[in-house]
Amino acid sequence: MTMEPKSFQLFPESASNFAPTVDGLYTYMVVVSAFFSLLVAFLIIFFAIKYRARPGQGVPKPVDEHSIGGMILEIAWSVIPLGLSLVMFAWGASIMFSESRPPKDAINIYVTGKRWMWKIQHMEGAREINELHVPVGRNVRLTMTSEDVIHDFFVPAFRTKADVLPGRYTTEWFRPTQVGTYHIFCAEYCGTKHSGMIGWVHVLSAEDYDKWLAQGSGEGSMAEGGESLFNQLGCANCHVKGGHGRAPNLYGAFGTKVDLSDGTSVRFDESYTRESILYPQAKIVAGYDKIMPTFKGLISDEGMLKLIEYIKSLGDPNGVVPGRNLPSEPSDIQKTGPMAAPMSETKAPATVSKTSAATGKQQ
Amino acid sequence: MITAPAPVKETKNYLNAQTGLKSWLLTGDHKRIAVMYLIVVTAFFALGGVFASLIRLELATPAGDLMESNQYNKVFTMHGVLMVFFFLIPSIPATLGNFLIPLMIGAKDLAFPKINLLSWYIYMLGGVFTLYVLLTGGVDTGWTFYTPFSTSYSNGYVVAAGLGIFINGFSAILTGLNFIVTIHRMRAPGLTWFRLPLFVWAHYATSAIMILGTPVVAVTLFLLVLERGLHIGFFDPAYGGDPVLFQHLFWFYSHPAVYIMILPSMGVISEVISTFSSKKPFGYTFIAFSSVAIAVFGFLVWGHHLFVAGQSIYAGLVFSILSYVVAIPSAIKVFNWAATMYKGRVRLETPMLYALGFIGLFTVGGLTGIFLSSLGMDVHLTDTYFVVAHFHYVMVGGALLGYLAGLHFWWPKIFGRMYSQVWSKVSAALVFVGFNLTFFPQFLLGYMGMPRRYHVYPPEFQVFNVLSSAGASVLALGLILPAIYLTWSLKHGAIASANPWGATGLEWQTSSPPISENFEVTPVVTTEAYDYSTVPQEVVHVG
Amino acid sequence: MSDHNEQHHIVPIRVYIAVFLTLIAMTWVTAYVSTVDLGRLNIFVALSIAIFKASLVILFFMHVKYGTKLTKMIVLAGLYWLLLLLFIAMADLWTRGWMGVPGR
Amino acid sequence: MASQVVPHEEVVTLKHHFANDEQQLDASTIGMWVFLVTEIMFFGGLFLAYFAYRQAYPAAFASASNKTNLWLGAANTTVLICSSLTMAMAVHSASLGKRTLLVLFLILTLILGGVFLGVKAYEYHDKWVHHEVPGAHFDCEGCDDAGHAPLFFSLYFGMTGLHATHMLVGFVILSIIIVQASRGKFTAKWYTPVEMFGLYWHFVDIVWIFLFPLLYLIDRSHTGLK
Ligand code: HEA
Ligand code: HEA
Ligand code: HEC
Ligand code: CUA
Ligand SMILES: [Cu+2]
Repeated sequence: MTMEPKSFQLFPESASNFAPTVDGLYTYMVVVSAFFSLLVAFLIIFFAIKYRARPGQGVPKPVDEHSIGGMILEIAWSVIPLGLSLVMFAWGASIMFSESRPPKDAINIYVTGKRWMWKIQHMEGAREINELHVPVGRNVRLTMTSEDVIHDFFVPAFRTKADVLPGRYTTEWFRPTQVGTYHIFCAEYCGTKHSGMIGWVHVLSAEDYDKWLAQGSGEGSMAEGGESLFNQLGCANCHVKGGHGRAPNLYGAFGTKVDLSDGTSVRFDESYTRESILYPQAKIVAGYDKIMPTFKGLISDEGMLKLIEYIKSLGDPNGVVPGRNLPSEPSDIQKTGPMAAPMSETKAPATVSKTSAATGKQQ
Repeated sequence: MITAPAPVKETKNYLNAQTGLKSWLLTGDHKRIAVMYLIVVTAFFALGGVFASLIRLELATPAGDLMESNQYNKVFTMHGVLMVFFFLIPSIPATLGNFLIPLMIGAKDLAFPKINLLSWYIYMLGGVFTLYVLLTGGVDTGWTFYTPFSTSYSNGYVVAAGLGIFINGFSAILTGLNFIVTIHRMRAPGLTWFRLPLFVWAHYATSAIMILGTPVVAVTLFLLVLERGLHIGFFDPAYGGDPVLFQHLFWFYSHPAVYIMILPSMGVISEVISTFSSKKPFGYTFIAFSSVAIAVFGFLVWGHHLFVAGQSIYAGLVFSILSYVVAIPSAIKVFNWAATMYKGRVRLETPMLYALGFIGLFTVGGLTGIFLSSLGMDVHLTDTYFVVAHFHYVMVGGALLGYLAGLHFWWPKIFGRMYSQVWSKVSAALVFVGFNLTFFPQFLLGYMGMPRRYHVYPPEFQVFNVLSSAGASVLALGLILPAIYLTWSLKHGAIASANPWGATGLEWQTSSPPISENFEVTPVVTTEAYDYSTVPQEVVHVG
Repeated sequence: MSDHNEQHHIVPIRVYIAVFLTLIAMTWVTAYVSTVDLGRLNIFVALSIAIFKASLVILFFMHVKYGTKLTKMIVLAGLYWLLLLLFIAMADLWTRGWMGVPGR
Repeated sequence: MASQVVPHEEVVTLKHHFANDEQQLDASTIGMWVFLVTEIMFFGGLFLAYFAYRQAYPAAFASASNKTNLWLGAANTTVLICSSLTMAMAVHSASLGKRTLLVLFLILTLILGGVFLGVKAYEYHDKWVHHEVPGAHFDCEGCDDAGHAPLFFSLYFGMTGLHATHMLVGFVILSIIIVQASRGKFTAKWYTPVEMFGLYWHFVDIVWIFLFPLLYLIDRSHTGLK
């Protein structure tokens, strides 16, 4: 299944849904650039020959810029390139937007960068290092974080990459279109073995993928791992199903909008979960006390991902879990994590809010 | 242009006005300070070039056989740091700009001669720090010093290197400050803004960037040093700090800094193209204002270095579109230069050869820059060799060639000697060919997906890498040549006349080399710039 | 050549005193206002007072009010670029959550 | 601009490369203002970091800020404003050629600056004993969101430290100027160094005018004027 890399080629393999569009845009840019480069080269060479100095020739008459339409020229050679390049902008932006919005049905895979390896966790429990197995034709979403410095998960054959940051989550998605094996590179400089932080994506046929998953580790799924952590760490002491007095209900919480005690609200996402666990006092859920202890130093980045997956698994945000309201519009919501804080304006309190959901609790 | 083998007794000029090392080290004369800059800047370039050669040697094979990973990382970091902060940023402003701006505006000196000298010493001090880093074991962060790698994980001398660049920054700030005040306040009578040479306009814009941008990178590196040295966390994710904030601060300066590098070169090109076409630059006002526009809009696009860094995509959107807007003033310049040659009297002397090389290579470099400012395209290309190729096209093919054009153009003015016309043309040709061979393959490598800062790489990338390394040796040869024939000319070159190229501009109206006071009498300007009808015809050499 | 004194606008001492007193008063006002809970307005009030105070210093103590156009332009340029830095970088932080996809 | 180079005998202070006094003074003024612009940008980096983290971690910033001493902060602000006034008066006296007054006001400025730094040193010391300096011994007792509090204190020390460094530099220059002034170096015709230093001093004052509310006055409503 591995394609033998040719030693001379101009395009990397084309193995994801993004590859054709990116190559298309690239081709457009090459054509525009070639046109202008050749035009400029032609002009200066042509003028250099045509108007080369001859002995005894006097000073050339200054060109009257008005008479040859100087202004029109200036406008032409500003506006035409601008127009052509705005196409590049729009095209590039639309690619970027589609690269940024993982489809809802995507398989979730978690990636942790660590100097100098890629640790990958599948929801079903399989774990691998520097290898990533994915099925062809299915949407795959990577949720990524780093244990130390910034890395970058780059698959040239998929034409996509994203930085992987410590203390934060970033997302990348793609739909492999071609069975085969492709390079993973770390594309953000991360120290000594940056160039050794490479690996392979194996795009498998659906059957092969299922087979591969089946022989996965016996550890159980990530959510199960998260659940045992949840019990081990004592989270379950406070966070009980349905929620009672002390701590908010985590069932069906993920993906909802959470009202905070200072009147703002945030989206319950990966970063918010992480922050709630490591810095519980940074954002206090409206109606609760600051009693949750910090678990900083007690949970590894991979453990954190398991907890997140567990909390995600506690309920479908689209399902009917009472007391949780879905954000009406994405932009309506705050985000969390390092550098993700409430915006300065006060948000109008949501009509159905967690505060009202918490009415059942005894004070 | 070459006066008869001259009676050896030289006339009085700034070079021989005083003698002794002290007379140089304590000078206030902008021309002498420029020469002192020239010497050290060249030395740093050579050093940076040595590191470049090491990079290319290592990358000739896919395996890491020449050095270890850590060494390689230090090599490219030192290469980037030396080339950017200690060579390219000061190159034209501190040497040619320093020498020429007072001459071009008919002043006796810059507004603050002592500050000018101080800036040289500050530069040297920064250099000493950097050399110290080099000798004691180097630094391996890449020239971008991204946190948290630089603060918590690097095994190089980040503090000393950071301080070196921090200090060096003040030298640029002082130079910029001096230029701004000088251009505002010291122009000769009659020299209105729109009679200024385009070189001066370019330096005015450059100075503005230096003043507004450099302090930000200075404070950023200062915070970095504090965080690394004293563990006071400003960007540390352990306390909730944001590494992307560091990148914002860094690029707020470092993107405009690329215009610090290119604008002075563009100024040189405007002069050279005009002189060797014997024509006023086409669209003078457009070229002048485009420099200012680049300086102003250049500050709005820094986030195009952060498209995949975890920056918000909406911010990315804005940075992307503005990057296209800022490309337009560059386009205006390119087309106006070409139009200047139209119906001119074109002489392909060495400076002109370099200048034409500049136009071609900068165009390619700039156009590949606009690949990178397209969001979707950059996702694939960022941190690959495509970026490396892009910035070498603009920095080497553009800025460095512009510097060489300027150096060859004003060399007779600075030292009063002509250099070998044959060798200099050979050099220009070698540089052009070697350069393209070195860096064009890197575009292809980049699209293929080869990441930058890679010490070892998969074998399928080798073909282009070998081409690139081969090209680098041609390029190195082409660059070592000028070092030889220019040095040679100092003693043996023919004596240059005051205006060997038949150029306009006040600097050509005083002797070569100029006297310490620049002009016998303060010139009074009565005509527009670039009036070639005033240049005596006999002096103009037609080759 | 111009008479030397034309370049130095001599500001009457009472102007200095008035500015001074205002500055002192505003210092204590801002300290006091900070203890009143205005919610999110607190920081705007604090910053507005600071900007007002700074303007007084710039205009009177630093003589910009009587300075040349060029001086005024330089001051404005400095402020403008400062705001560019602050606002554009903050715009990134403000919009980071909009898409609802981590890292975008 | 001057139309001609005219040697100007009486003014010894005119440097050779300037055409006349006006040009020379203008150059200094423009130069100084341009320098101050670089200073604005220099502090700008820190201000950006401040705003970024304050909006990200409001709870940590509020409670950490409450650890600062509001009274000392306000008093110190007052001291600094007084020194700005004396500095302005010094320039005023110089322009009238009143040497004694000039020296007097300069010395007052120096003293007030000294008081400011003294208070600052006391505050630093206080922070040190209370383990409020970021690092291994950091402990923000009773803070909300103490995990993020080091960011506030890093900024506190970064910003006030940079400000204090500017004061120290000012001290050195001011001392030199005082000596020169007492020796009668400045006249009503030429006192550019005094004027330029004044601009610098006022700038340092302005920075503090912002630092005070930003560092000392966050969310005081719960603790009051304590
Ligand atoms: C001299 C230095 C210099 C100059 C002038 C430029 C000029 C430009 N640069 Fe470049 N750039 C660098 C030096 C420079 N750059 C460096 C050092 C890096 C990498 C830093 C690092 O990460 O280490 C970099 C990286 C870089 C990136 C980030 C890549 C990445 O890391 O992902 C981007 C993205 O937008 C970019 C864009 C541009 C653009 C749009 C221009 C424009 O200004 C170019 C404008 C010019 C033209 C467009 C050509 C002339 C125009 C015509 C002939 C007309 C036709 C025009 C059109 C059709 C539009 N550059
Ligand atoms: C001004 C800027 C500048 C210049 C001129 C150059 C010049 C060159 N650069 Fe460099 N380069 C950078 C700026 C520059 N570079 C930067 C900023 C980086 C990024 C670093 C990072 O990632 O952090 C980089 C990275 C970089 C890489 C990528 C490394 C990596 O990512 O792993 C490569 C690889 O080929 C490279 C090659 C070269 C080559 C072959 C030259 C050649 O053009 C050099 C040719 C010059 C010489 C060979 C010297 C000539 C000799 C003399 C003049 C001596 C004679 C004088 C006397 C004896 C007195 N450079
Ligand atoms: C001592 C009780 C206690 C323990 C133990 C505890 N929590 Fe909490 N938790 C709370 C309280 C109270 C809140 C609401 C107040 C706040 O936001 O801090 C909360 C909030 C949260 C939130 C945000 C909930 C929302 O609806 O917005 C998450 C996520 C969370 N906790 C996860 C955990 C995890 C995971 C653990 C174990 C590792 C844990 N908690 C342990 C008491 C606790
Ligand atoms: Cu990880 Cu580079
Ligand atoms: Cu850029």
